[in-house]
Amino acid sequence: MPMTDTIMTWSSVQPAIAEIYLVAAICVVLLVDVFAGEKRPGLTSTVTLFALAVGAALTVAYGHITHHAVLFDGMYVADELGYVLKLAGFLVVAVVLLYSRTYLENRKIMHGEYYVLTLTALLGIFVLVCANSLLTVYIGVELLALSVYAMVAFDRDSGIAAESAIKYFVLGAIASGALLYGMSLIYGLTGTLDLEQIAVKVHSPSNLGVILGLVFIVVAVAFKLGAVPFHMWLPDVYQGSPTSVTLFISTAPKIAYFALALRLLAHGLGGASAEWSQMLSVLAILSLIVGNTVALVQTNIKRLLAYSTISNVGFIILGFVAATPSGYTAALFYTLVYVLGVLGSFGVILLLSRTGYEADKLDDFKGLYKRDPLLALAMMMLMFSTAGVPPFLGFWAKLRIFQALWETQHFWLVVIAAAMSAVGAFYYLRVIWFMYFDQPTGDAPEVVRSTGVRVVLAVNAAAVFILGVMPGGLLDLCSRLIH
Amino acid sequence: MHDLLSVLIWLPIGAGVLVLLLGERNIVAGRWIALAATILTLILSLPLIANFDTTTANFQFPENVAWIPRFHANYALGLDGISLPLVVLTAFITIFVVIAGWSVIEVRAAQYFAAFLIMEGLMIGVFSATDALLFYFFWEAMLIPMFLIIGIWGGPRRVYATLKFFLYTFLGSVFMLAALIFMYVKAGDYSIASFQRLPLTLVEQRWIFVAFLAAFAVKVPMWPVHTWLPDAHVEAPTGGSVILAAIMLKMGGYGFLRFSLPIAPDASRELDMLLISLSLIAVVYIGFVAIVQQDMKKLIAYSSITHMGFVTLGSFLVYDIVRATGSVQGAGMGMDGAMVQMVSHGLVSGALFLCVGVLYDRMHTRQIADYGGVINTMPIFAAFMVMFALANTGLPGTSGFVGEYLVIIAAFKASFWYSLLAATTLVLSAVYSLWLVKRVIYGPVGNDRVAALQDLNGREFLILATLAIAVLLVGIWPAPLLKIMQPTIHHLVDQAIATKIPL
Amino acid sequence: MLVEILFYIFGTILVAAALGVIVARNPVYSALSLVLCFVTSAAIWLLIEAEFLAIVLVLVYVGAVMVLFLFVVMMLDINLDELRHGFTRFAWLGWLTALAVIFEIVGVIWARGGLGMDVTKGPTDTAADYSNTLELGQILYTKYVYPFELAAVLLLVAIVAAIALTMRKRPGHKVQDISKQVAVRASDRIRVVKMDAEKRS
Amino acid sequence: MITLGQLLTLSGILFSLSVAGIFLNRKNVILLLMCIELLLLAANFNFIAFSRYLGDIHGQVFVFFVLTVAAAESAIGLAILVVLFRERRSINVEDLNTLRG
Amino acid sequence: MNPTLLLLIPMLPLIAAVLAGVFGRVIGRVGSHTVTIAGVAVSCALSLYVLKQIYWDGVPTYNAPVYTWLISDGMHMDVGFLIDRLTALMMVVVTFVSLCVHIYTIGYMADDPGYQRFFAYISLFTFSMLMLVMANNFMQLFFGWEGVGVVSDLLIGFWYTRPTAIFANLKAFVVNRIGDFGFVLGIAGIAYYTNSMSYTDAFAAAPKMAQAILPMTSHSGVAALTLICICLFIGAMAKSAQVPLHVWLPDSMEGPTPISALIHAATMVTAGIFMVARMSPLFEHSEAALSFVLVIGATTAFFMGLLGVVNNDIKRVVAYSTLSQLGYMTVALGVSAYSGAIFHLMTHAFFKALLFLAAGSVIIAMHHEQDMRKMGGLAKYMPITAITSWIGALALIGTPFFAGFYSKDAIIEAVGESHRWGATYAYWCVLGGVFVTALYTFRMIFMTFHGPERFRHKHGEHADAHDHGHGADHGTAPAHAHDDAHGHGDGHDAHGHGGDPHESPPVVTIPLIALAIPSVLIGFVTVSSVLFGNYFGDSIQVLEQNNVVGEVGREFHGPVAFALHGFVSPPFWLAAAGVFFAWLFFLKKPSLANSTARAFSWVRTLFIEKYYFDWFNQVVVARLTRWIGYGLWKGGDEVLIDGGLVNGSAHTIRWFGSVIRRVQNGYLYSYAFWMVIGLAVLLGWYLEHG
Repeated sequence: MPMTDTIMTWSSVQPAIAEIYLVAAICVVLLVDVFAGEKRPGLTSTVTLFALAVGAALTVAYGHITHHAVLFDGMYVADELGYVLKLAGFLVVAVVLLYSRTYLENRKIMHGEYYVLTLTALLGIFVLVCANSLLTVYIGVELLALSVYAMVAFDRDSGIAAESAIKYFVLGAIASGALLYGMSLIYGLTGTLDLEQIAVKVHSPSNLGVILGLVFIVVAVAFKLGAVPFHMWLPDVYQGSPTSVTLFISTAPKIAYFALALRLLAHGLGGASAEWSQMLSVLAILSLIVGNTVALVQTNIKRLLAYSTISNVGFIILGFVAATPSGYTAALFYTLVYVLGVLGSFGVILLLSRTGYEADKLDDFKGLYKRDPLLALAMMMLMFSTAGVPPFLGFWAKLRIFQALWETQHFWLVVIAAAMSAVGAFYYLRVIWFMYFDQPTGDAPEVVRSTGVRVVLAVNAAAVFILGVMPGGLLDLCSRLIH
Repeated sequence: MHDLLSVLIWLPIGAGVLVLLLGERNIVAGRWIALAATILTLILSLPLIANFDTTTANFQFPENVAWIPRFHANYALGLDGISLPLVVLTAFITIFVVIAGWSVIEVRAAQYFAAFLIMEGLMIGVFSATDALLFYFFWEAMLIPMFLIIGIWGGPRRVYATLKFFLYTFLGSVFMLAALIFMYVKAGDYSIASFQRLPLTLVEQRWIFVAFLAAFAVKVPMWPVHTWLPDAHVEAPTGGSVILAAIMLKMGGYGFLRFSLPIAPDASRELDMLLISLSLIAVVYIGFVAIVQQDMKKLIAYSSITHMGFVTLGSFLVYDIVRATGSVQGAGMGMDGAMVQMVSHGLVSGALFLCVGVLYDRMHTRQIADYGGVINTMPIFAAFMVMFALANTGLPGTSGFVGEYLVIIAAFKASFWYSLLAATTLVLSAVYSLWLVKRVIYGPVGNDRVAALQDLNGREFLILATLAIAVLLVGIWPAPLLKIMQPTIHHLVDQAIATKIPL
Repeated sequence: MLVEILFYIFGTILVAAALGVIVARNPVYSALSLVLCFVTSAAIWLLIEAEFLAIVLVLVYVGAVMVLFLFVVMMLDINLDELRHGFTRFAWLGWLTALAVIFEIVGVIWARGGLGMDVTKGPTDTAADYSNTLELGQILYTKYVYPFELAAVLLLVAIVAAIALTMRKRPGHKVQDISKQVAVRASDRIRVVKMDAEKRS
Repeated sequence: MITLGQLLTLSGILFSLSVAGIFLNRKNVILLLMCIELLLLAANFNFIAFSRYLGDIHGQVFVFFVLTVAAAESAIGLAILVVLFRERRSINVEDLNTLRG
Repeated sequence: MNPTLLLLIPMLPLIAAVLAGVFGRVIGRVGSHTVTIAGVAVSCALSLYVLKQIYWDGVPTYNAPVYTWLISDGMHMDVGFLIDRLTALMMVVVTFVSLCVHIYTIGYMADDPGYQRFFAYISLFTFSMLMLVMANNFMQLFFGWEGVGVVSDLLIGFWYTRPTAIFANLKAFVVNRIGDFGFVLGIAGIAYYTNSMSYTDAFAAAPKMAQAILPMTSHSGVAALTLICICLFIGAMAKSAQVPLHVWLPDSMEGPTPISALIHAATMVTAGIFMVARMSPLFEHSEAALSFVLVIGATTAFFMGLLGVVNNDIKRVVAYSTLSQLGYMTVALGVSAYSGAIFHLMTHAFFKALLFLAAGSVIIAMHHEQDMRKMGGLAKYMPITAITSWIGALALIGTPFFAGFYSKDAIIEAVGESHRWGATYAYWCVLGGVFVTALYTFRMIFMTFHGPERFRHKHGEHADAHDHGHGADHGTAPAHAHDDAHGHGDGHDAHGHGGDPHESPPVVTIPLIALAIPSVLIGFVTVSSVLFGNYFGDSIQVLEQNNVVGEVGREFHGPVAFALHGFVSPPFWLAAAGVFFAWLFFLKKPSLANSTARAFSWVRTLFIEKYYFDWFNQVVVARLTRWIGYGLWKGGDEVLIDGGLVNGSAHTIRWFGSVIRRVQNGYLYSYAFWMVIGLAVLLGWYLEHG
């Protein structure tokens, strides 16, 4: 039987500082909430934000790694990609919590558990980002998913939240079932759980068994990303769950699921890329078409953004369809850009909503420029960015995807993607039209000015613009991470 | 001097941001800043003409700074014979837009001026970019201010119009982007020059040509993708219409000359018939449509389409001329005509939209039926309007004549029938322009609102007079303009008739 | 041979029970048939000498999870008469799809070279003193320490989530206080009132 | 002797049945949770089968973790169910269609 | 020859025009007419000097550019002058007539508010006309060509509040544009073959072009030169009002009388004739084109003359006579008697200008009454006008010794000599034309100056008269237009309508006299040199076999003999007959005229409706155009492109979205079902093709 040397020195686990620290932080936050949460409601959130800041600092200090290292007997891979994505995770979650704070207060759901679950979800993200074994992948997925299920249902007084939670849960369970089944087949056929060894064993043309397992895994990944036809949960969950949760699940997990796809398909099953890239291309096209067309007929902005997510996921998947380092770079870049954009746009919705006023109808945006020029401006920039209009960041994401597809001669995919991005532009423009060209409706409440958050939002929007003018650095980073 | 172009681009943009920051409260200052910036831009653009070397087709006043090293995309600027006139035209026209909006725009005036200033910078950028990615960057970015201008300060159906405008253009441009990236993947960098050198198979060229066509035909606009233009014009505020007609449409023609012909010459040779027939359809079909318009702006918009039809016609005559005459000598005449037509149309249509604006500011209607006998109350205005209308019909001595004349002559070289159809514009334009004048300007005073009209104020007079002088100048002595363009167009002809298919 | 017979028996029961889970009208019945599923599959695992997991399955599932299920079923007093099975007229389509999936999977398994391995061979035989549990235990806390810790966090999440979602202190929530009941005195309950008798007239 | 093929077949049937159960069931959400347990069971079958037939213990370790996760999952699932029931006074699948379109 | 001097000739009127037009308010009425008249006078003097130099001093032909307009891909386009005898003659004619008109205008427009504007226009017109005749290349020719068109157009629309006036102005512009359409094609054709704009290159290439075949389709073509010449001539047809592009001319009478005189009689309409004569080296090489010219001209000459007989508007009668005279000139061109055409152009310029101005004088006396049935017996009130009119009339009908006789008779003779296809038809047309001319001319004379005085009774109920006058114009009532004319502060209203008409002021009568003299003498003096002497030299080119003028010239033994011979030639007797019938019908027995009219009522209506040309243009052409426009707009743009292509696709996508949306029906089981379907399909597909 294998008796591996398991004496752990600090140096051997140092790259995992983020995860280790985070587990500790979770316990701390939990205790703080148990003992002080009742009396001082704001405390937990403050502590959490502080913890995140410290975590980021520690990661930068000790977690930075430029080479490729394997920890915990091959359970865990440490590389710069993981490092950067973890930092991104810290940052995104911190911003998410900042945006959500007032919202949670107004909804009376600002309990410590919320923050604990957020942190566990973040832990799940980290695990996924650095997973190097089918087992860690599975655990990471579940850790993230379970935390999110709970967060979705967190507003116990909201019926639609519970409904969306149960839908998410059941469908998610099916997906993880499929993932497991696929993993079991891959395990059986390769005789190992270690992704690197799997990569050695799996090569094209693969036999039917591998393809069988592959299909199940692709289905699971597609579900997590929200690709058609495994997207059904996404609009309901986005709309049903509290906006703060929608904000969370539409940002940070996307990073994790990109990593999931990268580690599992690109690295582990890279040998079978011929097969899965073909499967993915079908899903991508469907996602582009369904996402964009259905978004046209939405009146609820959360739901609209959900469908826009689906279409953007289509683009991310297109990056994987290319199945080249360049393609993965494009997908990574697109993911980061998308997260940045959606962070801002949901942030605006959060800032607009008040108790008893969700601000999730398109009509709630009418004449926003009058009520709050800053938010309107930020939202406009973000919408143009997501639509892919220069000088905003979103343009480069699409450009990079097109480039990757051209490099692999996917002619029709380019054509469809191009046409669909034009179709998609319409509903982003519609938001701008409501904000800028229409008069405000009477019942809209005054926007409460909370300076700190507004500054963050301004920075967020500004980043979309500045990086849009000078995208070189980010592009370099992405391609360095993949190669 | 060496980074003059950058100044031309960023000065207006900077001024625009400044105006935006000053906000509505110090709008007075904002106005003056806007005016100063535009005038300064024009003044700074004059050295370009002075120092322009009319013996070479190379890009002049070049600038080249690495922008995105990973893509080998550079912030590269430069001017040649076909971009210089358009840059100067842009700088020239924008001044009038600012002056025209001076006191007319009450709501969110600062944003209005800022939008136009930023747009000026972007438009100059489009014309002076020698890097395809930079070009596209400006090309698309420009949609945003225009989208807002029509949407915010537009008429009742502004939302429909502006969405139509944006989506039409965006759809076309996306395909161009795809083509650019495709060529980047092959060429390894984004400089237009290397795209023009890049050998391409006929199939590739075809697709590239079609992609460019999608982008440029919409911008020009060519039949049948022209319908956004009348709507956009009708709804846009005066300044918007002026920029749209005077500059934006030119980008389509510029694109054909800068990209389609040199980059996909073989495909152009193969598909020139398509372009020519579409242009001729535009000339005749749209000419008829223009006759029956009841809205002044719509009428002028349609007449713009016919005039731009001459631009596209002239640009693509080169192959048939070479076929028919068997020599390169004189093949460039069509392009000469196209370029002059662009400049002239920029002046004339801009002036006409300003005229309509003058009337609209007084009567708040654009319906021809609401006018009649304006000359009785506004004789000076009437004089200008009649003059510009005649220029619109291509009267010799005005700028409108030069381009059409050259294109018709070039068309005869290609085929008698082309020139026959093209020449119909003499009649059709006479009908719609003068019928407009007859119904609006002449005749007894139409109604008491017309009777109450005040003639031009100093500001309006200044605008129209300057434009009138420009129109006459180009009409009476176009030689300098041609001289600037000549070497570039020769070079263009050589590129267009050479083949790029790798052996 | 015997093993094979047993496998077929248990396999049949397993599939039947699974069907029962799906088609049973009463959730209690389906819960019970799910229990049956677990027990039979535990038996099958024993047959292929995965003893530890077989036991764990019985303990964890039958012992804990299914009890939780039944508890919930009872707690949410669902009136059973409305819980008739509504297989709509598209049910056949559903069954068809299920069958299709079965055939696809089974087809691959038995296809020549489908899995690229011999599917007709039996389990690897083990030494007489082989302890499945020991082997598991040895690697679980060494090689798999990282996932093990994560699993712990996962359970923590489950706890936190369950509490956060279900526990609530309602005001005006009626509970009986026994000590109070015991400490009660008659004087608290009854009052003796005197009143003079009525006159006969 | 039980062959690998037989076990895989069995798990395949289980898998499909559980999935079918999920989308054939029109009434009761609890039933869905049960079907999910069945689904995981099917996967476990595969793991154990392969692990035993490859003579490689890691598959069984995986199953061990799966059991853990499944327990946690069902706990959360039931918790959500309770919340749902409190809100809707029903756990009818048919009633869960306020979010759509 | 001194270039600056040549440059001055067109520039002075231009400068004067700018001064009067832009600074009219500043320099005032007197100022503006002073500058313009000074300008035109000087350029007239200079023109005479040029003529002297060219003709008597024998200065060689001047042909040089002034400046380069543009160079496009090797083709030079200059602005330059070609001064030879033809040009010199035209310059004199143009400047002289326009000078007279300038002077005359002082009186005629005395009280018009648009006084300065008017002078600016006519000076501008002189400028454009000079640019036209002095051009040495086609570009400049086209420039002048359009220039005169536009200015005449502005002049027609001078009284811009008159609906009839602005209608006529639109009509004139459009019809001229139709001509330019052909003209520009012709120029393009020449550019195609010579790759140059200059006359010299074109003339040099004429024989080559005569051989060339212009490809029409891939395997057929037409003779290039014929096509080019016909295209050019189409331009001439519009400018010189040849059938069927003549329709604008009668309506252009809406302009103030001097304009009618200037435009029609003297200059603009003759531009076409001049152009063809100028292009003689080209036309000479194309028999077909010349025959085309011939037939068109002949038709115009005869049938347009007929219309003069039934018209009652004095100015329109003169206009129709102009049409038919232009027809004569065109016929002359058609038989390559270019010199004859130019000669007639010259003589006709004088006496027709005379008649127009006389008519104008009458109209002034009649308080802007133009209907001849409201006149009569004016001779004793305005003797000078009457006498000059008589002179003009006699000249017009070609009475021997008068100017008209020499030119017209020469043309008729020449046609007789010609053997070109269509010459016979032309011959009969021109002969008939003589009779008709005499008839309508003296009808006008008798109705105006002799017979009963019909102007005594009130204004009013004469709408029908104007209906005849305006033919089938668009609906606006001419009576109303007429009132507008009055509304235009017409000074003579000041002293009511009651008083007798009286002779016009000297500014009006002096030009009459000034023109009367050449109307009598010019022919007699110049015929031997201009027509039969080799005046034009090489500026007009005639191939030997076409030289009909030479043929006629052989019987020419001096003007007197020519005139005497005229008495025994058929034209004279036809003219006499015309005069007799005019006397009979319109002076002796008007009843007879009416009965004849009743007898041939359908002919009369045909004439009054002007052969239904206007009806055709307005009812068929214009309406058709508008129909096409609406069809393409509503049907093409709005329904097909916008409705189908644009909104259609948008709606399709939207519909598609709303359909897919229905799949998202909110039911857990259907979500799960779709997932499984996806799974199954992927499995199936890849297990098949994996």
